[in-house]
Amino acid sequence: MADPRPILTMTGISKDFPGVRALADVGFRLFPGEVHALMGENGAGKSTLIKVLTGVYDVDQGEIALDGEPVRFSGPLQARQAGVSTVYQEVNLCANLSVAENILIGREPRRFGAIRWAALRRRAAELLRRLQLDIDVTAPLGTCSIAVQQMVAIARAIDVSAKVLILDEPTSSLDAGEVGQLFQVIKRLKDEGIAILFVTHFLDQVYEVSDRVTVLRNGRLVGEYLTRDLSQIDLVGKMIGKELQVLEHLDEERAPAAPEPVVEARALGRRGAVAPFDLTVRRGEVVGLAGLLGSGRTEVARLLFGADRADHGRILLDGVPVSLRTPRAAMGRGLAFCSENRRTEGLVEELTVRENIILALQAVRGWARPIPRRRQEELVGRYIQALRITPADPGLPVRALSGGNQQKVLLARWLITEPRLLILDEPTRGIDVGAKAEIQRLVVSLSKDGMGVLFISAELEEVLRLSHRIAVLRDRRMVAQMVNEGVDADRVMRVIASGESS
Amino acid sequence: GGAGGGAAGGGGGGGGGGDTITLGFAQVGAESGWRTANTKSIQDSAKAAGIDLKFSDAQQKQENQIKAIRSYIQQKVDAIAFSPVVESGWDTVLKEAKDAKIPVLLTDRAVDSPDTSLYRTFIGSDFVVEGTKAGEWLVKEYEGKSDPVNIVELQGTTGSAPANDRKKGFGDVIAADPKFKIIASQTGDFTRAKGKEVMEAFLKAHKDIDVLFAHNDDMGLGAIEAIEGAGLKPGVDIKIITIDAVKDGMQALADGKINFIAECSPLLGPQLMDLVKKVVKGEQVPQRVLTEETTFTPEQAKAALPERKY
Amino acid sequence: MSARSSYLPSGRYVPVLATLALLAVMYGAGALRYEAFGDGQVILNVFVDNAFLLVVAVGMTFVILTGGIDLSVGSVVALTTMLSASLLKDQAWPPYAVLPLVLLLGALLGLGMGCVIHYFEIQPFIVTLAGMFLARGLCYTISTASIPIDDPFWRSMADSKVRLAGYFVSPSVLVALVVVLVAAYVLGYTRLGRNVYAIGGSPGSALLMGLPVARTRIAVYTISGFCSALGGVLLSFYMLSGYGLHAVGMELDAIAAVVIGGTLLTGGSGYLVGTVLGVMVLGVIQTIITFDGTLSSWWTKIVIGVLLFVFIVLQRLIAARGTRSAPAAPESAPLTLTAPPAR
Amino acid sequence: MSRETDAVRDERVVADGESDLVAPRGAGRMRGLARHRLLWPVLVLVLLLLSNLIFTPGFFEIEVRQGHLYGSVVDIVRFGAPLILVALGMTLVIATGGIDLSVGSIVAICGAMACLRISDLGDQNEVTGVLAAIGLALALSLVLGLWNGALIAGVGVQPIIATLILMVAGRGLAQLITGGQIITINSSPYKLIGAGYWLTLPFSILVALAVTALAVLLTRRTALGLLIEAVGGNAEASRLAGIRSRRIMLMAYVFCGFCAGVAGLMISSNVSSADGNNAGLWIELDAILAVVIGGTPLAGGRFSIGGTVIGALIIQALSTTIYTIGVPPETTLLFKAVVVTVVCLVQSPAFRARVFRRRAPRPLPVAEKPKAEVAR
Ligand SMILES: Nc1ncnc2c1ncn2[C@@H]1O[C@H](COP(=O)(O)OP(=O)(O)OP(=O)(O)O)[C@@H](O)[C@H]1O
Ligand SMILES: Nc1ncnc2c1ncn2[C@@H]1O[C@H](COP(=O)(O)OP(=O)(O)OP(=O)(O)O)[C@@H](O)[C@H]1O
Ligand SMILES: [Mg+2]
Ligand SMILES: [Mg+2]
Repeated sequence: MADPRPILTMTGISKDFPGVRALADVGFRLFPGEVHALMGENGAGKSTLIKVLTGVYDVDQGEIALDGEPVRFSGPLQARQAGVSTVYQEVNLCANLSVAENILIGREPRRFGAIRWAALRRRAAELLRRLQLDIDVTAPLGTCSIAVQQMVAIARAIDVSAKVLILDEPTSSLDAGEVGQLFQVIKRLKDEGIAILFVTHFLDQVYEVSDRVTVLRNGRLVGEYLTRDLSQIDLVGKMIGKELQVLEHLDEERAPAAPEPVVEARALGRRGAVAPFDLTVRRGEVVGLAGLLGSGRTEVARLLFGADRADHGRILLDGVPVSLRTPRAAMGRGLAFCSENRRTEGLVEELTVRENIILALQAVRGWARPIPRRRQEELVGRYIQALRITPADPGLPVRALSGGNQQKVLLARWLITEPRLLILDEPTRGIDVGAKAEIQRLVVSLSKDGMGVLFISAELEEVLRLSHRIAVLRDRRMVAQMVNEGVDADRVMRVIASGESS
Repeated sequence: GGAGGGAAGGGGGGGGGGDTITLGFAQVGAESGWRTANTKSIQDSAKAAGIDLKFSDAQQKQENQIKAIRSYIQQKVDAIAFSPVVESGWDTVLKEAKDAKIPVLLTDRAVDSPDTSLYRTFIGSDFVVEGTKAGEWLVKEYEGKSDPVNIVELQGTTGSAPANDRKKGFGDVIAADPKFKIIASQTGDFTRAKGKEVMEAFLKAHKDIDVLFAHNDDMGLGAIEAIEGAGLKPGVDIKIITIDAVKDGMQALADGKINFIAECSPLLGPQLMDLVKKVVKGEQVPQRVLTEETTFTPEQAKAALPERKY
Repeated sequence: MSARSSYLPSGRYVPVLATLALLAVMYGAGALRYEAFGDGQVILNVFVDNAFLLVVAVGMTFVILTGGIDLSVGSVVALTTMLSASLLKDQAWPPYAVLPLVLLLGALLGLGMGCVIHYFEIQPFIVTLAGMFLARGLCYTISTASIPIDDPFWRSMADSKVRLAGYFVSPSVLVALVVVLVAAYVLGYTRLGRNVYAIGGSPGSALLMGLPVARTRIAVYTISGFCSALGGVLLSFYMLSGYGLHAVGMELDAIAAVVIGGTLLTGGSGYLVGTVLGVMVLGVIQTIITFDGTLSSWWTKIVIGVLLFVFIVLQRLIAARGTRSAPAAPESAPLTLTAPPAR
Repeated sequence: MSRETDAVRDERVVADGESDLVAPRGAGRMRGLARHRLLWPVLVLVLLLLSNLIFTPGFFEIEVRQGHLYGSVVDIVRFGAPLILVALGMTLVIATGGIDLSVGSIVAICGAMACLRISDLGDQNEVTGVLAAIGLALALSLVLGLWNGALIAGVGVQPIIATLILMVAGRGLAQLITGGQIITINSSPYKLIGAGYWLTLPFSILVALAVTALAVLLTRRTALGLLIEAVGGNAEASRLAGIRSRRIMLMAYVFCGFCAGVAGLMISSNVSSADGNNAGLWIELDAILAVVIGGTPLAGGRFSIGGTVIGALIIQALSTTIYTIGVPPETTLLFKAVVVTVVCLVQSPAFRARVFRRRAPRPLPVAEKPKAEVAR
């Protein structure tokens, strides 16, 4: 189906970072009119390969050829001009600019050099509509949820008339709906003969869109395969280098929750964020939040944690009303909130892995009582182990970690605080299959030990697998809560769509 | 036209005509004790002379001084006096004053405008002369001796008029005799701290300093501490000449730590007020009025010290 | 980001509006206190006396919007006055030769600093500080004394007045206004302008978004250099002299003006209007000081500080209220103040 | 012990550059040098000192005069002490992502206040009275720091503006205290602070050492350093991690005020007089410069106290050099410009990468249209 001549070839690519060899003699081909999935565990080198290709990093060794011409891009600008359009991992947009500008900046419609704002807004709205996203394009990007930001980034990339489209984990926090939209667009572009490089950790997505798969493992090329000749199990095997133990029997493991509630929200709400809602999380219970993009899941979480001030309702802890007006107050009472947006609301990028992990715990203890060095090492070591954070060097700046590993660091930060209620907003964003299983197992065992968990994930299956109960949000109000007994995805989707609990 | 242009509504805060004279005075700033004494003298003598004084501090900024003068013109004061931050660049605003028929008096520093009709008179000391006096004393002091005299100089703020002129005045005099050598010359920004710091460095770098010439007392006083710190006797091992004659300086002179001070008096308030009265009455005044200034040796200092106020 | 706590980006223009309102109030108060103050000419004089500062502040706005800072402006202003003066007087060059030369020189200085900052990844603060030393140093190498300018063209610029309805302004004010308008246009309606905001928002993202970061960064410092030079020319019109000690500390005034105008020092948010207002605030404060003839040197400073304090705090409180942010934690303050110029 | 390795790491981390980019190019090669991040500043300092030898052979000799250490190098540290102090405080403030322009004024105010009180004493050499005066002055400095902190952390004013207010008004206050005159005092106990000696060592150096030690203890032995760096690195994330950023910032500004206060005492005592007009003028610039030369990014986050101290010494050594080798005042600034430029060029990894190593230079203006080879 794809014509034999690759539009892009990378051969013998190597790239070193302080301490790590991110890429070692990696080869890669990209054919026009084809979707090529780049797979690998966290830290395998996917993003680095992409950044090397587009000139963000310069290559230590190796050749890159576009259309047969050897190229060495000086940076994204030049790459774009050469017809390589990229969505990098993490949202790389300007929070201070409007959604519309973020989509079109650099390509604004102009008359005599003057930007035509009306036209720009129209065009932007159009592009978003292609993705079935209908939001106010004049809103500052910063006010949008991470998912929306991801959609915006995609909209920006697919607009250009490119030869090569690169998408590095564009779907990490999108729900099924948005993913569907995206895939339609991808298929159309593919038919237009554009070569598409697609990175994801969702296997089913790979099998849905991709024609070809290239697998990396710790910076080395494992191989290139036609998707249809490669079974899921094999693919995973090649990624992690050993057989993956299946996690179907997780469900049996789910132990019944204790009756006594940890946190009760009574008519809690905030204007413009979420309508007042009631929600109870019991000891040892995992409560999942389901809903579409922008349905207000994150808002619910932030209200419970006091990240935003609730202007309505109250919160009871063990039955006694408390005021959680700041995150600090919430943490003092044993709450923890792992934000969905690790970049802006999570990590301090120039601090080391160790420092990032102990940050929350240290904050609760106050500055005067530093955590003893030994304790730090011990704690950090344990979680680097448990979550398989690579490279396993607590002294590295978090900046130097791969996206998925950064996510693990953030997760570790909250786990070591050993909270009574753990709020996880998209905790498995950009985390690879193996680690995801680990984390899910961890959540289950934590709940077994009596921790209450509020679990938000764009991946409905995950929510279903883990939670005892599921609360459904829609248009920023909680429309239903259902006990997770024989509930399946379709049922939830129906509720999400209709808004009635059946 | 003049900035008076649209300025209706008479002088702010009861200026304008009337029997009491309103004087607008635009001071440079308050960068030194000398300047403050100057300000104080003007304020006091204005009160004494029953002149209504409008005072403004330009904080070393010519712009501000010009603004101040403009606003005086707008407030229609009877006379304007100011001590220019710098000689150049006053013509425009002075013209405006002239157009508004407000007489202008300069204090303690001249302006270099070719058109002398822009101001009535200039009262103040001549920095060059001060430098010259210092130089002359030095020449006299070393009369007859032939061996070379190594001089270090502590200059005022680089670029400031007193620094430039005093350096010039002093330099011209001693240039006559080859035995005088200025072996080091640095700016001490007219401050004690800097004076001390720089002198310390001089003492390390040059083992054989005979004379120190400081552009003002404060730097000299700082230097004295440095010299004492080095285990030398100021005034004896190293002769010290300064300018200004502020109280602390005179004290040091009386104690023999300084050998000679050329006065630069800030107390030109009384003289200024007389001139203002005359000018406003329309009487003739000389284009240039020199403030009475002397020089001090230790003996004279002892005598003068008691009635030294600033 | 905490801005998410205010979904209606209503607060976008609040800082600027607050500044404007407060300015009006301040002027009103002055007018009540001093008769002559109410006169419209006073306002115009604020411009007459600050035309050069305005121009310099405009350049500074560009730099600060990218999250940078330019400490060299004051010295470049001084250098420009000095150079023009010596060329006109000592070298007897014609004005039409001097003007372009000094402007070019300013731009070049900026360009140089911009390149060092961008390509060698050195913090703007040090680079421009070095530039500051350099420019002043060059002044003294020309001369330590001040040089008067008696070139007819300069004189005409200094003396001529543009009259309108009994009021007047100096030609410099018109120049300044033109600069402001052009700059506002560039910031609002050209790619360069938008890139400036983008870089201020996040240099990393801007680069990954494929924006010409290098070009923009360097351009910004070049613009600042040019504006400083132009400001210097206006200053030399105003003072008819060149002097190495002119415009000492003007960089602070410029920065203050920009920031008072609601622009964030961290970059990415702010309007040029704000800068104009900022300059006016400083100007009006200074005017109040000069009108009140009773202040001693130190009280002058203290009162300036107090006025500034009252102004800033009110502005901050109004803005915080306007952007409906929960009593903003300081860290989130910039964010809640953020005024993304989305249209 | 682990402390060591940790230090090494921290150094390295800072060296990875403060740019938003994921990592500076060629980081791999930089690692070795980056390990000793202070290497370059130290190198510069040493070079600066050595350059003096050429002009003044006896530059390094230190003798004991009247039971004091005496020599140029001693002077550098002695006169550098106030700058070191101010820069220390500035470091923490900058690390929180702020800046403090008011230090100069605080210096002036505290010096003035102390001298005023002492000059009122019946016997200026009476220790208790002097101590009281010093205590008062330092208390005042804390209050002023608190004022800044409250404006910034409490009201949420941008640091540069908030401190500009005190910078202007504070200068006025200082002059108000001294009445615009120079208050001269004659108090041997007070003189000790800035000009005195203790066991042949200049007392000011000891004070500077003490405060530096205090700063190090405060930031590295408690968790304060970490929390400060977190707040400066990502304020919102810190908030969500439960850090009381307001409190942290407040502390930073109070400490900065305190440091400035001590420096103020030192400067005034050094010349036994308080000069409200000029004491500490422009010291904020030098302090910030010292911090930045020391390798702490103005954007906040990682900070290095060691670097700051070196930075301050570099600046003082520079001015001493200027005096000793006799650079004429007119060209002093040019000289400074050159040195500062060289210092930061040498320190810039990007520069070394470009110049010292044969590496493909980073593309010049990326803006140009695609190079030939890229064209389709
Ligand atoms: N700027 C950097 N400095 C140092 N090391 C880096 C840097 N960027 C990436 N690395 C290292 O390179 C390796 C590959 O990182 P990369 O981001 O390519 O992984 P990835 O395949 O994208 O993982 P993920 O699926 O989590 O995004 C990782 O070990 C990471 O630690
Ligand atoms: N479809 C949408 N229309 C309008 N605004 C949206 C939409 N999606 C997200 N947003 C923005 O995102 C926020 C709500 O998303 P939020 O993250 O709270 O809900 P969510 O269910 O967690 O969505 P996500 O799954 O993206 O996190 C709001 O601030 C809103 O501005
Ligand atoms: Mg990646
Ligand atoms: Mg969410």
